[in-house]
Amino acid sequence: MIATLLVVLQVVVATAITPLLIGVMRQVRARLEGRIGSGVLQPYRDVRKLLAKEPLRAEGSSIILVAAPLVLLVSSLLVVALVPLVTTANIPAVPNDLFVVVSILLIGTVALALLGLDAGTAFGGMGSSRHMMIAALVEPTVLMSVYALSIPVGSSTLSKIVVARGADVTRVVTPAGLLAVVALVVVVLAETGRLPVDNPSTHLELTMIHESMILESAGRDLAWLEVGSWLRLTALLGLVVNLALPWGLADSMQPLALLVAVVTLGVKLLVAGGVIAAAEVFMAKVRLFKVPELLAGSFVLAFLAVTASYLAG
Amino acid sequence: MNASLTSSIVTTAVGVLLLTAVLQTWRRSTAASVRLLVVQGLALAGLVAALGASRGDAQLLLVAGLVALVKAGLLPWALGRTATGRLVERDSGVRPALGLLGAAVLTMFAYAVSDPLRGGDQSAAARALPAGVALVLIGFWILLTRHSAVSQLVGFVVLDNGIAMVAFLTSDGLPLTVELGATLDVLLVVVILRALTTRMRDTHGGTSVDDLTELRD
Amino acid sequence: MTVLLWLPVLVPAVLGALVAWRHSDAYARYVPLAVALVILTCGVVLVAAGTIVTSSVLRADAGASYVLLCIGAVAVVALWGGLSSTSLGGRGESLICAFLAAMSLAVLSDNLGVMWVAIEATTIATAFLVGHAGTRGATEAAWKYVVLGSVGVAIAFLGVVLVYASGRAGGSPTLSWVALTSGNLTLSPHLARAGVALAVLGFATKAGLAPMHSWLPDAHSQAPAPVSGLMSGVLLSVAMYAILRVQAVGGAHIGVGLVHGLLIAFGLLSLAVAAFLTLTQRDYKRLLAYSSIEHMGIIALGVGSGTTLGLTAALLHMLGHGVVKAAMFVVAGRVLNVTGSSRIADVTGLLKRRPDLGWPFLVGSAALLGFPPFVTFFTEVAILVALTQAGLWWAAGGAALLLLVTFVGIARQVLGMTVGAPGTQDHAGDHSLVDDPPRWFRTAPVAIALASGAVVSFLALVFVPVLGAAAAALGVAR
Amino acid sequence: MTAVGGLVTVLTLTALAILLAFAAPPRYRSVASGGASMGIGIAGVFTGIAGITSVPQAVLVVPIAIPGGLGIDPLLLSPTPLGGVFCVVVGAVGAIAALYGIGYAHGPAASRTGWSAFAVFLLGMLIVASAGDVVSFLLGWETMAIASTVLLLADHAERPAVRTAAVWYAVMTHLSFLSLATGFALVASKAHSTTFTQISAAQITGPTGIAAFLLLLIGFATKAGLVPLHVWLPRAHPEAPSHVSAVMSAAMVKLGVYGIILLVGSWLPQVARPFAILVLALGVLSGAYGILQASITSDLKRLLAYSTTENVGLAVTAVGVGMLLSNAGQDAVATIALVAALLLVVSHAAFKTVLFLGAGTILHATGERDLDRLGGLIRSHPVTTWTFGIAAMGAAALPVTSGFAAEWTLLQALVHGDGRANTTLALALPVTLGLMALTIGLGLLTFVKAFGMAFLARPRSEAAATPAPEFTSKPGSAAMGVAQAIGALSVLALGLAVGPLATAFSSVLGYSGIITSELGGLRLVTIGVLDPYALGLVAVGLAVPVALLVLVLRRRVPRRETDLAWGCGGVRTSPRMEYTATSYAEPLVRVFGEALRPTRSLEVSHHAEDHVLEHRVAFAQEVSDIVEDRWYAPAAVWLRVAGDQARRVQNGSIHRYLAFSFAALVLVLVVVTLP
Repeated sequence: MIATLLVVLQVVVATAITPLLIGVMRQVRARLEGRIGSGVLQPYRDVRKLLAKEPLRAEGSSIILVAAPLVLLVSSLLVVALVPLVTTANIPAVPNDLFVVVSILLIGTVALALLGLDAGTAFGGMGSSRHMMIAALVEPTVLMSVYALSIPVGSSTLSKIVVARGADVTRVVTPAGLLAVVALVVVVLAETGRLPVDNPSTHLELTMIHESMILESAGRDLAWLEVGSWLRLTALLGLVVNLALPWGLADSMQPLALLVAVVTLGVKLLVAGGVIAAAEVFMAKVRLFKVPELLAGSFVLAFLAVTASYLAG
Repeated sequence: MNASLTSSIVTTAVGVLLLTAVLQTWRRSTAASVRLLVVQGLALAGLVAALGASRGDAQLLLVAGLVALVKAGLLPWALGRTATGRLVERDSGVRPALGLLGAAVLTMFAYAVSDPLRGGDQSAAARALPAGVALVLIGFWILLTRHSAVSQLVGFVVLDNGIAMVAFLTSDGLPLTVELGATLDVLLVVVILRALTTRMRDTHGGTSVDDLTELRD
Repeated sequence: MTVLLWLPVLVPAVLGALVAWRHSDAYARYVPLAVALVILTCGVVLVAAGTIVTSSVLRADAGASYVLLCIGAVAVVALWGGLSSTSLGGRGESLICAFLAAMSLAVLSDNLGVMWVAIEATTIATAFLVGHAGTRGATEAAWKYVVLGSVGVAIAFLGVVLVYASGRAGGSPTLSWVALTSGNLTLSPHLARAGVALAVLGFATKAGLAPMHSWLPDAHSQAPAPVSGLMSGVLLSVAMYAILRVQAVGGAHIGVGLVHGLLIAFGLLSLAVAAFLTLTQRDYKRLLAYSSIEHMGIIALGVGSGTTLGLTAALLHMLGHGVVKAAMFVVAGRVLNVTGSSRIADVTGLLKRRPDLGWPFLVGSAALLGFPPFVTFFTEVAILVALTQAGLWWAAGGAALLLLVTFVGIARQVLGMTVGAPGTQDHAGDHSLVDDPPRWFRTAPVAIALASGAVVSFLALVFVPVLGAAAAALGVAR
Repeated sequence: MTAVGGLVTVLTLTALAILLAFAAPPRYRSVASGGASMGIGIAGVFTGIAGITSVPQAVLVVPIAIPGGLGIDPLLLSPTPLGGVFCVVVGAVGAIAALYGIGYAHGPAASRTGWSAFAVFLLGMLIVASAGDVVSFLLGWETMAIASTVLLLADHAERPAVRTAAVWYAVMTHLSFLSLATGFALVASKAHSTTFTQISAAQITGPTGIAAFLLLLIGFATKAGLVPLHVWLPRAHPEAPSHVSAVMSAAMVKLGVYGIILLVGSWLPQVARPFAILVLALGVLSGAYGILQASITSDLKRLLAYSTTENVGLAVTAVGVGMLLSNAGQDAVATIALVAALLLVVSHAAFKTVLFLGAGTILHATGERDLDRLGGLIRSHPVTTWTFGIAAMGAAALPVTSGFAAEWTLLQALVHGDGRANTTLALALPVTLGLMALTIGLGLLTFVKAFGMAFLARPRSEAAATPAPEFTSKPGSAAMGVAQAIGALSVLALGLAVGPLATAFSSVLGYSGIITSELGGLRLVTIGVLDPYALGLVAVGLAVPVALLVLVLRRRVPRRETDLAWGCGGVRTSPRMEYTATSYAEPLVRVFGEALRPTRSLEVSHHAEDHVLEHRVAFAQEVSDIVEDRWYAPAAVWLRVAGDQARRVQNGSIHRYLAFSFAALVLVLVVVTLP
């Protein structure tokens, strides 16, 4: 029961903090690029605006147009519920196993890809194709990083990994652990459509990946899509920061611990988001067919992490 | 009949048989080959008769008569008979020198392989055994190298003579029923082949077995 | 009982002579079938009796009875099936009778010499049957058949002579198989060795084993369908039976290593020849002929393994292959009648065009390729096991590889002929005879043959004792 | 029902099905004979269950004409627990496919031959799964081979492509049979018996064992469609009638896996130990290669065929992982890997059946199986869309389908294998995981493509725009939809029932480290828990507020229809501008160009007036199977050349023939002279 409440809290907090994270990232970027920016609260206003607009339905599109955004949103919420962000507690029977988390992320990925195909436009299909290719190529790195992280702990359950890392600092700074986290960072960038894999703020259809799949969506459909995607970023970024700095998570209902946990999460997330945004300023999107090289590189890092864990451990 | 006479008759007959066989690999005229067959048949009959006389075996003498009748009479007659009455054709086989060389090699081979078969038996008959094997091989060689149907038949008869020779030399011939059956079979085979030769002339316009290459893969 | 020994020899001989005399008679066509039924009946009764019957030079033990049964069964299929499609003009029928008589004699004789005479007589009887069509091809085939067959069998005769001569060492030369295998005789080992080897080589010619197989594709493809069926279905097996008899003589005196070595070599070579010549085969009757070479190779491997399992399976394979192959030649003959061509390329879409021919052809091919439930499947597996039992794993492996190549060839050609769209029109319709027998009468023999090829596999109650006894009679006493 | 009773029922129903195929009037033939075939499948399921649960095993002995005691024993049918699992798979797939076939079969597939062969096909597979000895195993093997060849030829036998496919299939099948027969011959002669119990008891080792192991592995790998022996699959599956493809892919191919499990687990365990890496490599490579080919093909059924290679590859991967772990003494995890193998088998059977049936419906409706010419079927074919969608989720291993549960279990086995003490494991496990992850990722793409291209967007051809209706007035037409629905439900049910399923499989394998967790999920002791129900509950819990929000918004802001999609402005794009399956896979062809070796041609023709302006650009790209091109095509050429050369043996010259005999004579004379 307590665990359930903790998880509910985690979902609420993460959902609430997510637009802020996006706002901060945009604002950091704007400032670094010499723009004033629209303020860190703009994403909240965007969502409110979208929810009030009437959704459109293009000719040739199907139920997918309505369903896919919802599936993405729910899958993202589910991921947020499973990943240890605020708390390391989890609902007893529900495994926050990393393989399960990855699979649930993939549901969202598939929903987006199908959405891209639904209207039968050239751009949608293109985005969907690129999106799935990247998803397919990211998969080995994801699972390999999970593998590397699970070896020292003997489990692929996320909360166990985080707790174990928090309990013993030497586990965090092992070469294997570092390699795995770096690989995971690349994965997160690719999965969430950040530079250098995808440019979330592009307006040129031919370079789009994520954006071109949601071209047909409007109103609340678009809102679900935006929030769903943001939540993915929160969950994955939160996971990475908690793996890298596995401290401050709550495992009980003590108000103080909870407060600490929420604040710690907020700080860690916003800082990490700011760093990413700052880095993006100095980065250009790589060519689509350079992406596999990037992913191959991160795969090699993860692979080395695994062998290092075995051979050094 | 004393042993030395038998022995010399046997040796002579074997010599004649082998000689005729070798000559047949040399001569290209089919008619000549058939005439040599008569000589060969007579020599075989003589051999049987000598063996029969030395053993005092009446049945063997009877067989000698049968051999003379079939091998020196019926078979050459059947071979020599043609639609026009006389056989005039020259076989284009391998060159005579090669044919002779083959026969020589085969004779040596026959001696080499037949030696263990004698099993230490030193009688004239046993010593002549390799000649029989040689005759079989030379008969086969004629079959292999000749291109006219009748020449092939000649080769077959030589081969058969060789087998008969081995039979008589090693065991004084087979039981009479078997001997009769075998002789009849050979005679029938030759007759059939002769008839086929005639048909071949109708269908293929000649009797060269080289023309028989339509059935192939 | 002794009458059962004489019936299969004398009935065909007498009836054959009668037909030769009164060949214009309308009933002449049915005489060979009647003869075949007589042989089959005798075979069945002898097998059922299960005792050794002897009379003069004739002798039937379990092995001989079994092969006689095979002759009868295959002859019934081939001749019944051939009734409707082919007329042999009286003389042919009498020759077939002579052929059957010779085969029965070869199987039932106790004397190696008589057996040899009978086998040579089969060549004589079939020579004109092969050349029956009188065409260029038929003449050519007959010539090659007689020359190669006679020369081969002559070599066997040399072998028989040497075996006989080898008995002189023991003082009493004999050709009686019973005496030769009794173990009471002493044979001169060198002569016996040469004799047995040459006899095997000679009879292997008649059995269609490579490298002496060359006459077979020509003869089988040119002969009228029922004759091809008979030759392929049983004549080859009868020659194999002769090899088994010679093997037993060898086994009693000089060991069986030589014979088995030869059989393994011939068997593998036969499989190789069949495999590579079916690959690009263009004539379906020749295809069937090569398949016969393949199956004789399999049987030779079974016997050559030297195990009881191999021998038993080989005997069963003789029956299964014989019956199916006879049916296949009958069907092929009808296909030839319908299409007017024996070229594979000229026959297409048989299943659509003539399902009554296409289906038997397809099913029969499956049987020949060793698919269950046909008995060939069980025997092929058993022979592979037998080969490995004997330590001849390399032969088993080689055989399997060659069987695969054969499969490629046969499957491709047969599928090309049967499935798919019919390409060309029928040549001239079915050359049915004037007194066309009813439809069931035409299809029955093929159907019965194919069905029995499958059913035999599971008739354990009947065949287990029969095969056991036959293998014991033909096997080498140890 | 006891196993023997089940087998007898199966035999009786097979006879009945054949009888009905011939006796029933053509209009009701499919209903009658297909119904009987369905009965065969159901009886097979019961036989399998009896085999899994009954102790001691029931035995049905069928005597054959070859005397016993010489090395060949009578036929012995006795489903073991493991065989029972496969009986159930075969039976269930067969029953569903038969049900579908009642509505689907048309033309030659609905002929007397078609339905008889279908029944015999099921019989053959059930014989294999319940065989207790070598000969009946081979008997079943060949029965299913010939029946499936007939079925393959049933549809469109006029098309040369079908005949080519049939020849490929028949030859590869026969290769499988002959290597099995030879391998079995080796072990049977060593064990002096053909029964599996005797063979296991003989504990064969040594060179014979190794030879037999490799031969049997080749035989099973061929049937299982593992690379590089998979070439028949992408040819045969597309050409067969769809309900037959379903059975071939979902059931028959699995029997290859069955054989491999028996081979390494029961028949030749000692010999198999050093070959664990080989088995693993076969599995992993098949998985990756299969899905790569599947991801780039645009032929729906070919895609499904290659995906079969992938899934079987994963199952064999699991077996290989199990072998490696058991070699390292980590038996608990090893058993989990083997349980994963069985889960993969069962789940693939479920979703691949539905996928092939769905492909059949598409083919039936549009006459097309080229994804480049399909699209928009979600509107006319809702049942097919949703069932195909669920099955595609299974194929993509998304929660909470059966495919997900199975792959999760395998992944757990992989990451819980301890590579610290064992260099082989330390290297093999990560490589396996990496390639498997790539396989999973590409699988996702493949099935998004398949589903998206077939059912979503606008039709890409006239045929797809005017499909035949999903249900017609033909007798049994609804059977198609029902069969697909049952299949799709089973994909979900197997995913939810993973706990009991895995428990049953582990007891089949004689292991007790797996238990069903509180809610019916899967608990791997000391490893982890997968509880689909709990996961589902959380998802529902999260979905409820979202749903409420949507309901509120729907009332306040209605949806507006528009007839324009975005194409750089509101342009009315033609279906020709849509992305196709080929273009969807284009990035992959580029990324994996090294492995796929596509052949490209680009022709540019210029305007007559101006050399700079392009008049027409023609681009063609073809990706063929490089295994086929590199290995099989040369072999085929070699065989043809060999056949042509061999003709010279039989060139018609009697002198040559006589020379053969003469040479044999001379050789024999030499041999007899030698002492």
